[in-house]
Amino acid sequence: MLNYTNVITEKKTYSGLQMDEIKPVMKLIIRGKKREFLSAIGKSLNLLLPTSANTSSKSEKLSALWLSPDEWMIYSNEISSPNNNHYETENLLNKNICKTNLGAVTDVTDQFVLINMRGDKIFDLLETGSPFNFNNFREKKGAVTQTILAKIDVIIHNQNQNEVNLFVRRSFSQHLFSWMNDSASRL
Amino acid sequence: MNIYKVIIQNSMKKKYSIFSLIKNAFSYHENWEKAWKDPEPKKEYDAVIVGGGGHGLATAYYLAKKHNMKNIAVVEKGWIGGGNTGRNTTIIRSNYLWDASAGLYDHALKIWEGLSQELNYNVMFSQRGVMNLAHNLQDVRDLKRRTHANRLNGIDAIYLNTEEVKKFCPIINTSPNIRYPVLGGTLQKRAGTARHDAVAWGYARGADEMGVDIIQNCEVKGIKRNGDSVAGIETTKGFIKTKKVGVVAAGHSSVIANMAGLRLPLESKPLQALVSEPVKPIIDTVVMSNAVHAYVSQSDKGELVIGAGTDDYVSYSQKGSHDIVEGTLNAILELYPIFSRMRMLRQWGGIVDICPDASPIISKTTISGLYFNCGWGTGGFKATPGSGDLFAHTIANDEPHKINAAFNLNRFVSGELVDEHGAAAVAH
Amino acid sequence: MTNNLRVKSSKFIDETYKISFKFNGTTYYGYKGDTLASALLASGIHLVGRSFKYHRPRGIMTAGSEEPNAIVQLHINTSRTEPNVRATEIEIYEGLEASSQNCWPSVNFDIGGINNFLSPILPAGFYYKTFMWPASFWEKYEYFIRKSAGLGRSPIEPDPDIYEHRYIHCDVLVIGAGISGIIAAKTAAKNGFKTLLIDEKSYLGGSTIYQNSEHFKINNQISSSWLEKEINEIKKIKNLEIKTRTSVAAFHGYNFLLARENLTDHLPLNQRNNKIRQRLLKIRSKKVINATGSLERPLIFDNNDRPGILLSSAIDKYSNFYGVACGEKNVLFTNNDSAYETAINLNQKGIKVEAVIDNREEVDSKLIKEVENNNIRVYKGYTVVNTSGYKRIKKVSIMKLSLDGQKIIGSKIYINCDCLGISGGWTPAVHLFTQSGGKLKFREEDQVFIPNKSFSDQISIGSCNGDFTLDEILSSVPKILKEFLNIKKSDFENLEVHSSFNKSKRNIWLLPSDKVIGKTKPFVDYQNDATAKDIKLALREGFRSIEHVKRYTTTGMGTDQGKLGNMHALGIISETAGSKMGELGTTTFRPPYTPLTFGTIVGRNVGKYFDIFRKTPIHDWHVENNAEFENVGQWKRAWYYPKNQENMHDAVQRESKAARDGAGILDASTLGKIDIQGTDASEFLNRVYTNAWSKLAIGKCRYGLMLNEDGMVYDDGVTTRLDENHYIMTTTTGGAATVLGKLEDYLQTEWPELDVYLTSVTDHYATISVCGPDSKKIISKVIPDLDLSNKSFPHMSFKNSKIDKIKCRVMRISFTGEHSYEINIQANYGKSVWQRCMEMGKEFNITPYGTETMHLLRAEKGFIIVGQDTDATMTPIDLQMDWIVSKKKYDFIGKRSLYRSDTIKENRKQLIGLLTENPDEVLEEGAQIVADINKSPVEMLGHVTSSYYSPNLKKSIALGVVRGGKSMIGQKLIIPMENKQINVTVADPVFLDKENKRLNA
Amino acid sequence: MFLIDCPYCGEREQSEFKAGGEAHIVRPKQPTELSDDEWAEYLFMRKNIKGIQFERWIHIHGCRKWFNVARDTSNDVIKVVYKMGEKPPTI
Repeated sequence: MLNYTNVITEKKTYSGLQMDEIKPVMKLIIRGKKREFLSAIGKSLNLLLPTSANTSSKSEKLSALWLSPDEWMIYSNEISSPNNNHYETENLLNKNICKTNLGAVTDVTDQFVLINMRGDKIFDLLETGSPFNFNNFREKKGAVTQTILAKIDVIIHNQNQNEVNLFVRRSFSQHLFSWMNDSASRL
Repeated sequence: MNIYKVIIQNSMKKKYSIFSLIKNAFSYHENWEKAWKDPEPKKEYDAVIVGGGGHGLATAYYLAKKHNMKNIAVVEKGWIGGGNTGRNTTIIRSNYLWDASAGLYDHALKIWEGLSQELNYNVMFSQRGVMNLAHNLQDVRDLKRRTHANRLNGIDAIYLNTEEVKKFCPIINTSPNIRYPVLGGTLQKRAGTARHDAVAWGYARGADEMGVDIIQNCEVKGIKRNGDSVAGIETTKGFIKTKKVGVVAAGHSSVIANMAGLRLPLESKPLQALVSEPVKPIIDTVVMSNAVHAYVSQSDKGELVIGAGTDDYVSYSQKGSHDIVEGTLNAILELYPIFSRMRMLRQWGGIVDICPDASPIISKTTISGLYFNCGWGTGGFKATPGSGDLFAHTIANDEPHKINAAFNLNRFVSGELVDEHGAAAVAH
Repeated sequence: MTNNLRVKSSKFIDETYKISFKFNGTTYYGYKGDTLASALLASGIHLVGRSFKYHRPRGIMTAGSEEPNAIVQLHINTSRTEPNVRATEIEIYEGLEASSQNCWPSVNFDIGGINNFLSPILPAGFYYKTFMWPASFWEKYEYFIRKSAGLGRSPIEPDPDIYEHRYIHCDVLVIGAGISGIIAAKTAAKNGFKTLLIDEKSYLGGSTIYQNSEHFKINNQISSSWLEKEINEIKKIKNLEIKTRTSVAAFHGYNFLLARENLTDHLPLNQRNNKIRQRLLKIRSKKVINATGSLERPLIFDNNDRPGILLSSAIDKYSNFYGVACGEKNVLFTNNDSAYETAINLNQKGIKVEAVIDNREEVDSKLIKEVENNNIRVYKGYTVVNTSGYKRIKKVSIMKLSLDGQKIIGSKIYINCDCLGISGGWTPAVHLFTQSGGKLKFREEDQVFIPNKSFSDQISIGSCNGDFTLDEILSSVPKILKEFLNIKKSDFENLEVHSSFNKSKRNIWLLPSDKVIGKTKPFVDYQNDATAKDIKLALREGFRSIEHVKRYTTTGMGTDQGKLGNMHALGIISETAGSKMGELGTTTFRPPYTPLTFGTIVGRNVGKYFDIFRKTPIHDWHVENNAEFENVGQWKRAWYYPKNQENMHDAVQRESKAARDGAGILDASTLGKIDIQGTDASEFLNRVYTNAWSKLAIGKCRYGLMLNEDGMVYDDGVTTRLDENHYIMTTTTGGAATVLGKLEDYLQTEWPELDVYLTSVTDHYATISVCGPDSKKIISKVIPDLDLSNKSFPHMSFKNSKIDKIKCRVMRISFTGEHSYEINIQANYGKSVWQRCMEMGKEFNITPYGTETMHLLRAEKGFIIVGQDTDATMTPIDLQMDWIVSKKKYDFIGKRSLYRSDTIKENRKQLIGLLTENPDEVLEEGAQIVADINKSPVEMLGHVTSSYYSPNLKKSIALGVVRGGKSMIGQKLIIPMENKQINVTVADPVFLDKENKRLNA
Repeated sequence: MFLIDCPYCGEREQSEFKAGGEAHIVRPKQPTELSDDEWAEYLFMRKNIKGIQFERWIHIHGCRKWFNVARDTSNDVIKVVYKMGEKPPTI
């Protein structure tokens, strides 16, 4: 089998903060404008796409993040096997969305690295490099934002009190993770 | 006839020198005369220059001096030299890529070399050299290309390898292990800096001496046309009749053009600069890096003078965004880690009018008698004497000098741009 | 000198915690809580530095960030050295070493002091008038000018300290924790606003906190006791964050502020390692409350700059807060009641006050009475006309003022003293307010500028708003806050306030002297040695605007930015020019308020965090195999892989040969990849590329060229049709982000009707290119199931495939002219696939090659690199790529520009090949090309864009652009170098395999 | 630093955006029919207004949508934001 080589190999622990990569996790970007697109997604996945800005929705298996009025990221709540990169959800959506010309579905599983952050110092860290106002965000479970952290584009999904998932493009992830650790070491 | 001579002599300014300083010390400097008068506008002039910055004052100076036009005025909405002339980082160089640009900027550089003596005003032109750094392989190609072109155009540019860069400016971090190592650079030794305020004041004094009216706090409100010709300008000090109007209004060029019903290929954007607190001499040249975007020199007062970049939006507020300043200092510390504990003393912004090809316009327009000198973007100061000289020529003869012929407005129609912007890693 | 200048223990100073420090090499002691200034004063030291121009001895003048004189160098000759530090701001710590600046050999005996005697010929602007002869000598003069200018010394080692940033978003920011700021912070926070309170000092409470006079009471408590209770209360409020040692540097539009939080500068050196030294706070506040207080004005008279002359309020603070007497024989000179507060305090502590000189004639107040009752002589209607004492004031001479205040009358009285306190009244600290764009108005009665109109949601309260006295503050502040915060009631209404302060003031900008002004030195800007006579000279010479005067005289251009003297400069201009203060305007207060360390501004973005470092999925393999790297945008790309100490040339020659003789492998993962979907995808490509796309069959690839709207080549790459409505586009490495941005721009703004979606997948894929005659054999081993026959899988086509169970795409495209395959696989499998290719290719001598070899190989084929062979002035026609420009398509981006009068010219610069006469001579990239070297001026026809020694052709080859080059094939041209001329022949840019036989070999 | 109210994501810091120049310059539908002068007008000539300018911004580090802004270029105060395709407001 091909070896699976992800970027972030270590779990980092600081007082009030833990960070590690969760992988492999299927991620899709889905695009569409039409009403039928939304309903086709809903039917296919049994998941209503969030239509309010900066929010998300969740089913047992999937999370859907609002990214723009015609763009969402869907990611799996579970990890998959590194020995296979065929995703049922992708196939289903290809059939129900792409083939029917309702919109677009793109596999971005390795485009983004998912960094899971836990602890009460998450936002102290984020404040050292992101201009985003987290005052309300941190109180809102399921809140989503796309912003910059250390000059790098990130998507942040608020999971729970003191837990967020942060998505960053793979080629930036090592640099960002190193930067985050440098920041965390002095919080 | 003798009386006439006496009057002429009286109107001549007393020469500045160490002797005049000593002489005046005995009278406690009570007897210095005005560097320039502050007249009210006359009803009519043979030509009016709009904009009392370095370029405008130089234009008036050369109109009077070389083209014998004495009945002219410079109108300035604020105080002379208060715009980009007094806000730039004073870098002077002529190592441009294209023949047209090299010709233009070297024309200016040659005038700089004798300007203090010509104006009898010390503009402190200091030929401490300007170095441009290369940080990636394409930079190296671009800088070599430019150096070869400069050499063939008779401009004193040489290419330096990393060791030579370090030797010429030892405080640069030339370690190969930094994020964007210095791979080489170019050096123009005749290039350098000058004292910006002195340029405006020196030209003002010189123009005033030849009878030019320098009218401050006089804002142009409208341009009166007689068909396709200029008839005069409306100002906050009343209407001034004239058949020739030369506009040298930098960031405000489009505003004036608008009054005449013209549109220009310009966008006015914020450009910022900053100085550190003064320290004893630490850097004895000008170093520019386009790839990491930092340029720095040290003023005679001891301040590090640091130029930042432009923001990407139009603004007339003379303010730019903090991100630009931060990015610039970021680059400064990459190249000069020793400056980390230095402190920013002042920062400020100017409004620069930028052409799509990053080259200026010194041109006639579709309106007879209306001339524009604009689009200098971030690099106009270095051209001040040349720009004034060539613009004066263009206004006096109603046709461009061959050095500024390429810098016409029609190039945006024909496509014959002087693209310093896309052509090379040149910071302006 | 008696050393008992500690007059009274102060609760702000910890006398049980003794700290030793060095000043100019001598060891002194102070206590925790002292600043360097207070500790020096306690040791009887006033002389701290020398002035900028005349090198006059200067002492401590203030007790705060407005200090112009007492600036020192810390830790000279170490990595932590810092120039121009204000002794009044730095808190002492164990190990502190400070030294005087701008003096040689020492502050006590400074050779530069000669300038003071030359000062008659060094008036403002003297350098504009001289050093012009002989012409070539300016730089020689300048050398000495530069040497004597400057203040401290720049560090010469990298900074060992760490800096950090923090973004803060709050509802209310209160700047300044004096009595007004404390009231504001408490009011805001108690009403539910997320509030941030900032003060530059190490303590809260401003000047009220050390106010111990019965003359100032709130609810019948001494004002400091009252305030102390309030401070203790606000420390408990949850939604109020308090930051001390934090100075707001800049107030930008939209309530964006920058502040510097000082974290370690007060700690002993050995406690600083690995700690953040300073933090830049980037604050965005919905509302801002300026409670920045006010600065005491000096008075302008002859020789008003001697060591021992301090602001009256500073003397007050040194005695009340630090428990230090600034002198043993004090004289105070004032135009208002403030100095009487100082006199009373000093007197209470047993510090001798010789006299108070008050320029007011008819004044009376409780404070004055108390002073007089203590047998301190008050000279009413007098002014100081001169002082004496070179390194420390010894004596003042005073004379009676005329009624109009313009002249002096009577005879001189001399008063001996060792300290003179001056008070010219108060100036609101409106710097931050004006930085934010706020407009000021002039208040005639006490000659101050106060805030008027602002563009953002902010308010000024307390003395920065012109309310100077305790009763004014407590009556106005609660009212202003109620309105500003839109709240109903305030805890601070109806306080009972008692204040003895009489507001009268006699403002004279330049006090008259018994000498002609030319013989005096009344300093306006202490640090830059600008005097009132310099200002008058500037006006005489026609410099009328405040900005002109400022620049001509350098008034206000020092490191204190003229906090003390700017008002006087304005006043003197207004009086001399006969204009009104209000109409004159003010000088612009440019940020920062106090100088801001570069390191703080940059934060952690230094060293390895200077810029982002992008890595491909195969990066680690390249590192393990000794690759040298090239920076391409933010990417690190493998440049070449030296083996056994090879140099670059040898490595590249080996790699290039191997790729054509056997097989080469390249990591192409950095190329931009854009997933394009939608029913209008083909139409979209038609519009953005110069060639036609509708007829491209599914499964096929095509090369495309993208132009800017000005017709110049912008980017290129291969795009593959994956399905009817699905393409994947590749872009150049550097162009990836801008191409996507440009395409989105057209889609969203020009062609919103098109059903097209773009998604970047650059990072999703690892891209591995295997080329060379043996590539087919290798790929057949890596992907055994794939049919690689030319018929099933021809050049410029793609197949979906799998390696093990992992799906991937394989393209047959070539940038080298060799038979090639490009595998695109999910990034996390990239390294493994690469390793497998290496393993399977071993028998064919598969050779990894980097970007340099890639450039060489493509140059042999005459393929362009956008950005190297083009420079934003090249059209596709210029590149001899007419074949790719569709004549049939009605429109595409940039098409119209190709038909402008200049772009259709025949003799534009065109891409050609160049062969050197000597086949071993490799041209320099960037070298210029000419036809006739003897022509003057030399006409440059173009330049060399790419140049290599080709191991496959065994000769030097180059690409270049030459004016009219298309029609010059075979013609001889010259490359003029510094030391030689190289003869070249213009050739076809395709040097190798013009028939493309190798593609299917 | 401006605070820009993205019509899709809400108020965000300027660092998340990029300016795109004068708005409402529509790309000619039939460029080939234009004279060089007319084409130059589209390509290069700008109003460059001092005062209320209608301009384009993209929330490049957020939703990546272009939108329009009416901003007073003399003091940088943003008056209105509105979506692409909408008519400029009267101010």
